[in-house]
Amino acid sequence: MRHETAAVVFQETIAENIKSLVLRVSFADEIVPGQFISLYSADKSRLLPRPISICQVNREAGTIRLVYRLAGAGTREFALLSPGDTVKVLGPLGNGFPVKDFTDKNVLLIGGGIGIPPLLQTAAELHKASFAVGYRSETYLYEDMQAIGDVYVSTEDGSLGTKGNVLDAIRENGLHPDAAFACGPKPMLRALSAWAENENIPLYISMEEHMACGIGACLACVCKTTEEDGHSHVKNARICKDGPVFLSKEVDLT
Amino acid sequence: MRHETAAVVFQETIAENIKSLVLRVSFADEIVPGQFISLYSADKSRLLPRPISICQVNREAGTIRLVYRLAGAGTREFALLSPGDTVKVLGPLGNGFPVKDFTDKNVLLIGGGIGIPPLLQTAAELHKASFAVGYRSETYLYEDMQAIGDVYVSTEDGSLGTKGNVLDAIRENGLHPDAAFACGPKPMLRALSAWAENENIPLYISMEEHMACGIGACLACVCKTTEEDGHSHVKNARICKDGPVFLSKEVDLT
Amino acid sequence: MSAFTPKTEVKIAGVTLKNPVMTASGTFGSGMEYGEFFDLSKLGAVVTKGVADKPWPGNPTPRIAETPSGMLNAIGLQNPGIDVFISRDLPYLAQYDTKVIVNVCGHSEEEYLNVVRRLAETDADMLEINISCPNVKEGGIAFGTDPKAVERITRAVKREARQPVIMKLSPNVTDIRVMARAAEAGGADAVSLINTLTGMKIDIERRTFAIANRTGGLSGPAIRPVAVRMVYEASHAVSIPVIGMGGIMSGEDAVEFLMAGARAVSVGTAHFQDPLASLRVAEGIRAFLERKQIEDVNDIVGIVS
Amino acid sequence: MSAFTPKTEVKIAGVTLKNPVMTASGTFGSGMEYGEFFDLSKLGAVVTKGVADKPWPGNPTPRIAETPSGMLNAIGLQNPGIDVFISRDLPYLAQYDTKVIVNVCGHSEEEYLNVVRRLAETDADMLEINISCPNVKEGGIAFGTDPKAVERITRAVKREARQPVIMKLSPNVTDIRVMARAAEAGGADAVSLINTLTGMKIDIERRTFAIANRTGGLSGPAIRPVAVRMVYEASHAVSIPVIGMGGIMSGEDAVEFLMAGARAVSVGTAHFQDPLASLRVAEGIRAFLERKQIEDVNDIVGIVS
Ligand SMILES: Cc1cc2nc3c(=O)[nH]c(=O)nc-3n(C[C@H](O)[C@H](O)[C@H](O)COP(=O)(O)OP(=O)(O)OC[C@H]3O[C@@H](n4cnc5c(N)ncnc54)[C@H](O)[C@@H]3O)c2cc1C
Ligand SMILES: Cc1cc2nc3c(=O)[nH]c(=O)nc-3n(C[C@H](O)[C@H](O)[C@H](O)COP(=O)(O)OP(=O)(O)OC[C@H]3O[C@@H](n4cnc5c(N)ncnc54)[C@H](O)[C@@H]3O)c2cc1C
Ligand SMILES: Cc1cc2nc3c(=O)[nH]c(=O)nc-3n(C[C@H](O)[C@H](O)[C@H](O)COP(=O)(O)O)c2cc1C
Ligand SMILES: Cc1cc2nc3c(=O)[nH]c(=O)nc-3n(C[C@H](O)[C@H](O)[C@H](O)COP(=O)(O)O)c2cc1C
Ligand code: FES
Ligand code: FES
Repeated sequence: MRHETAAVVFQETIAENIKSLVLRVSFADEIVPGQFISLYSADKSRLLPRPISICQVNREAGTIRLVYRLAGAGTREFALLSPGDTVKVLGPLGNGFPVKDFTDKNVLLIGGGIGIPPLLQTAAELHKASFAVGYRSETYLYEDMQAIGDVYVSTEDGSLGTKGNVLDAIRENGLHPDAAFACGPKPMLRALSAWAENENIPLYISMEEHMACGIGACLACVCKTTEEDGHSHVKNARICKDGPVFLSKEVDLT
Repeated sequence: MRHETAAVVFQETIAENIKSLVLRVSFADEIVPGQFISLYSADKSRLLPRPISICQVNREAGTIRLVYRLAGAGTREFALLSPGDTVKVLGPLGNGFPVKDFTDKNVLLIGGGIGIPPLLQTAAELHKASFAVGYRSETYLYEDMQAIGDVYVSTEDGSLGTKGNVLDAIRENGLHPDAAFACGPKPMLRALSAWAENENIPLYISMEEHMACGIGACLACVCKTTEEDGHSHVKNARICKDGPVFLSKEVDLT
Repeated sequence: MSAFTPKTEVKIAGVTLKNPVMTASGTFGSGMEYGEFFDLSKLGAVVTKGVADKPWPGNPTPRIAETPSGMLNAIGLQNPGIDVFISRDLPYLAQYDTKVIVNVCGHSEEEYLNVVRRLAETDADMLEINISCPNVKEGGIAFGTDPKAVERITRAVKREARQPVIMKLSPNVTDIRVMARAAEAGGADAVSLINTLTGMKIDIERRTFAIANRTGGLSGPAIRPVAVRMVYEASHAVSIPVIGMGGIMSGEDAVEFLMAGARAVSVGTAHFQDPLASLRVAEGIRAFLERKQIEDVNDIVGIVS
Repeated sequence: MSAFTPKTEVKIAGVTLKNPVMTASGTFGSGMEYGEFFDLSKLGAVVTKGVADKPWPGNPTPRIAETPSGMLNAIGLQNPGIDVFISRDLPYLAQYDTKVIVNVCGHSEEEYLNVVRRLAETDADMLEINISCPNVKEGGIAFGTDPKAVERITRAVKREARQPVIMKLSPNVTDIRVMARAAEAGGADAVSLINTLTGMKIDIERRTFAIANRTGGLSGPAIRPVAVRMVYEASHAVSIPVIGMGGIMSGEDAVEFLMAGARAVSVGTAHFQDPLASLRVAEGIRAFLERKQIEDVNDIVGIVS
């Protein structure tokens, strides 16, 4: 875990309101896919860090790629960064996906909305990964995924792939993976959780919550767990430290 | 008076911790020397404007030059501005020096510390201006003044001109102008006020105070006056609106 | 674009404002300086700087200091007194098609009443009674922090006032609901809040207080969360209208107050960043209503509860 | 450079801290997470997250929201309870050459005393009693806003405590001096302030409260002017030491509190911007003393008055 000033290597717009940002960091070779970093605003009126998943890692170059959606003032500030600029970061944070345990398994990586970015590096560290991803309409990172494995797409408006959500795409394509890793909105995770239980496969989900410390100290970012958590023993695990990735059965998604 | 986004034309360091900044503004041709503008921070944690005197005006180019000292966080932010950047400004503000009434008179322009900048444009609009300026040690704007008129310098350490303050330089050089315009720290203005009374010449002084609105509405920036002020009738005039330039006799400098 | 035009009129104590945006007392003078920037008729109301029965010189300088996302002020209610105010400021404001709310201050009940009586002769639309100025005290404690004093002065003002009376509450209290109820019990037609939070800044280089008065009132976005909370609490405690303020910089900020229960809002410190701030807030509210296809601004008042 | 080395030790209730910088409860856990970033022995003291007699699950999420130069939190005092705390957290902190101050919370006097009694068996250096958590109430009002309750609980805690007792005061009161005096009257060895100001934020897009608990505690630089004012007032009202906090981000900010009358300071929200914040504040205080050639940090305590 390092708190440092990262240099901006490159930034581009890859879809409407979606930016891809490459940063030089000192900790590229320590990263586990599914981990995230905290980005800090230069504007002093914005104190809290913005957690952003690590989308890709280039260990030789010592760089990471982030892909993020313009959501509010903080991400709009980051969108102005260009080569030569710097940004304060803290990372790598969280546990990441258990890629080591599933290297040779058929793993389906499921992403909805802005949940797709962390799946790219994850896929790169698996041998048999395929993707099921849901978009509202416009796609992003599509070619990057195709370069790694099969991509099953769903769109809300039916403009590409299955009309509907990721589960519709999974069913339409008759996918029965050995395991699944997912990142996306809570309703999607809830539906997937039921699906995985039915399929009797392990499903790892990446959770989201507003964060302050990012390292497990402030207890801002908890999610309800089905068993006692290891830290406070109150069935409230810290997403930033104990997660963001949990086995779906461990999390109370109600 | 305009509240607008000004383009940065040029910025350079002209002495230790002193910057010269050229901005393109829409109101260059309305400026009276001795007026100032408010500069606004881009950082949202800093709400109040920074009042900075207009040092020079280029009416054809539609630009103004500001010369300012790095004092705190706001001026440090402005110091990073470079061509292509913009900054919010409000101006022109205040009354300015009564150059029209003294065009052909021998006017001594007296500046101490960071009080020198507004004297430059003022001198340019007078026919017989000379300068008496005090520095701690390093000089700035010295050549700019020499291009306009005689410059009598004092330095605290005696490294240039008279050792001591501006009054020492005035005395050493036996100066007896028809009128004087001054800008600088309060103790200097106080001493000059006594000197002018003694010399029986009109002295116009430019006052400083922390400001919020910059236009006369909030009553933050008052100075004590010897007679009832025209606005609140309580012997407290607004520096931003009724000033910053006052006849020294009108102001209670105690 | 749809031809959708939301209604923005709000009514406070029988007075109709064309939109819910007013200026916060003390940040807008009597409007003259801002009248050079925009047409004051575009505001729901202009609330004037506090006026007393006689001229007040105010506090020594420095009177203000910047703080993170806020500022401290201890102007000390410098004002020319009610005579100049009536002869100069009210006629100026009468030119505009906006409501005029006169903010009243005093050192004692009698001084307040002197002003209120004089204003009865004028066509000011409403009075806002500033009992919360942290820099003015009676018997050692600020008027505005004692519910009995709030009720008493409200009742006294109501007896003399020809116009509807807004009591402006101090946030420097343990329970704002108690103060709002006291104003209501005294007969107030509305309450406005929050005035500034008492604060202090020390200049560590000069080893002195950053403002000459030692303490000053904190305003600006820094205090907005406290203001929203108090507006929410007050609007649930009383049935008279609540006027909300504290750190409103944009239309969105104003909507936050409306949703918390404010019937109208005031824009203060924002004017020091942008002389057009109150106009922009009014436009921002309208834009929000249009975007959300909300027919009438009154439909969102207190909607989050 | 001169070989000038200022003294930075301060003494609170007989306990000597190597420098006046502590961590603000709830922002630093029990130090474990920050121990990965720097050597906790460099701090005057570590103040732990509030601990109760039993595990508390805390509030639903979202528990925090950003505000201008500040943040709201309603963590709701999630904690593993005193058993886990004593067996896991205290031994961890015992590794470091720093003082350990345990922040105590409870729903009732009895719950506080249960924790205080258990801590009597431990080598914790001091107790900080959080009677100001705006999210925990007894009989409808927060403990910390009633001087009688403050005095009573202070006295009860003092009776059971083996360690010196710091009472942590709520800023959501009309007069902080009354609260500080009540703590002193009850036998407190020191007071710390300020806890968070109660605030609210509304998400206007979702038409709901930004944090699930509706209200939360405002912290960060936004509240610093209020905190400095209250520290100044409290330190003039009592003769026990005052520990100051609220928006301290730098050594300069800490010096401001010291000059206002604080004997020591706590760094809280700043940790969320920079995990090394408390260390940097300690270094910044030292740098200030060196630059000003001040021999002993105690020489500036309360120097502006
Ligand atoms: C572990 C994790 C990984 C994430 N990875 C990505 C990613 O790869 N790409 C991406 O586009 N987004 C990601 N997000 C969401 C991203 O953090 C928010 O969109 C971002 O913080 C919004 O900041 P803002 O200033 O633009 O918005 P604002 O709404 O102005 O932010 C205000 C405050 O709310 C917080 N906030 C707002 N939305 C969220 C959110 N969804 N989650 C957590 N905090 C939030 C902000 O951090 C800030 O403190 C991730 C969130 C988490 C928790
Ligand atoms: C009419 C007028 C003309 C001025 N002209 C010049 C000029 O030409 N060149 C120059 O270098 N300086 C000038 N100053 C001073 C300049 O305004 C301050 O140095 C500047 O505001 C400091 O801002 P900061 O953020 O760097 O410092 P900080 O100390 O961080 O500022 C904090 C707050 O205090 C205010 N403040 C601090 N010092 C002063 C001051 N001396 N006067 C008024 N407000 C202050 C700031 O505006 C800000 O609101 C002028 C001041 C006035 C009133
Ligand atoms: C410079 C200044 C002067 C003020 N003067 C008055 C006043 O005369 N009467 C009054 O009731 N409130 C006064 N206030 C308080 C404001 O009207 C308002 O209640 C407060 O500033 C919060 O709103 P804001 O954050 O939008 O400024 C003043 C505030 C400022 C900043
Ligand atoms: C996330 C968070 C959790 C907190 N938890 C506690 C707590 O458990 N006990 C307590 O006494 N104060 C708690 N506080 C209050 C802080 O200790 C401190 O009094 C306050 O935040 C002001 O300081 P700051 O502005 O430096 O953060 C908490 C504050 C924050 C931001
Ligand atoms: S953000 Fe602090 S515990 Fe997760
Ligand atoms: S700054 Fe507002 S009156 Fe001068």
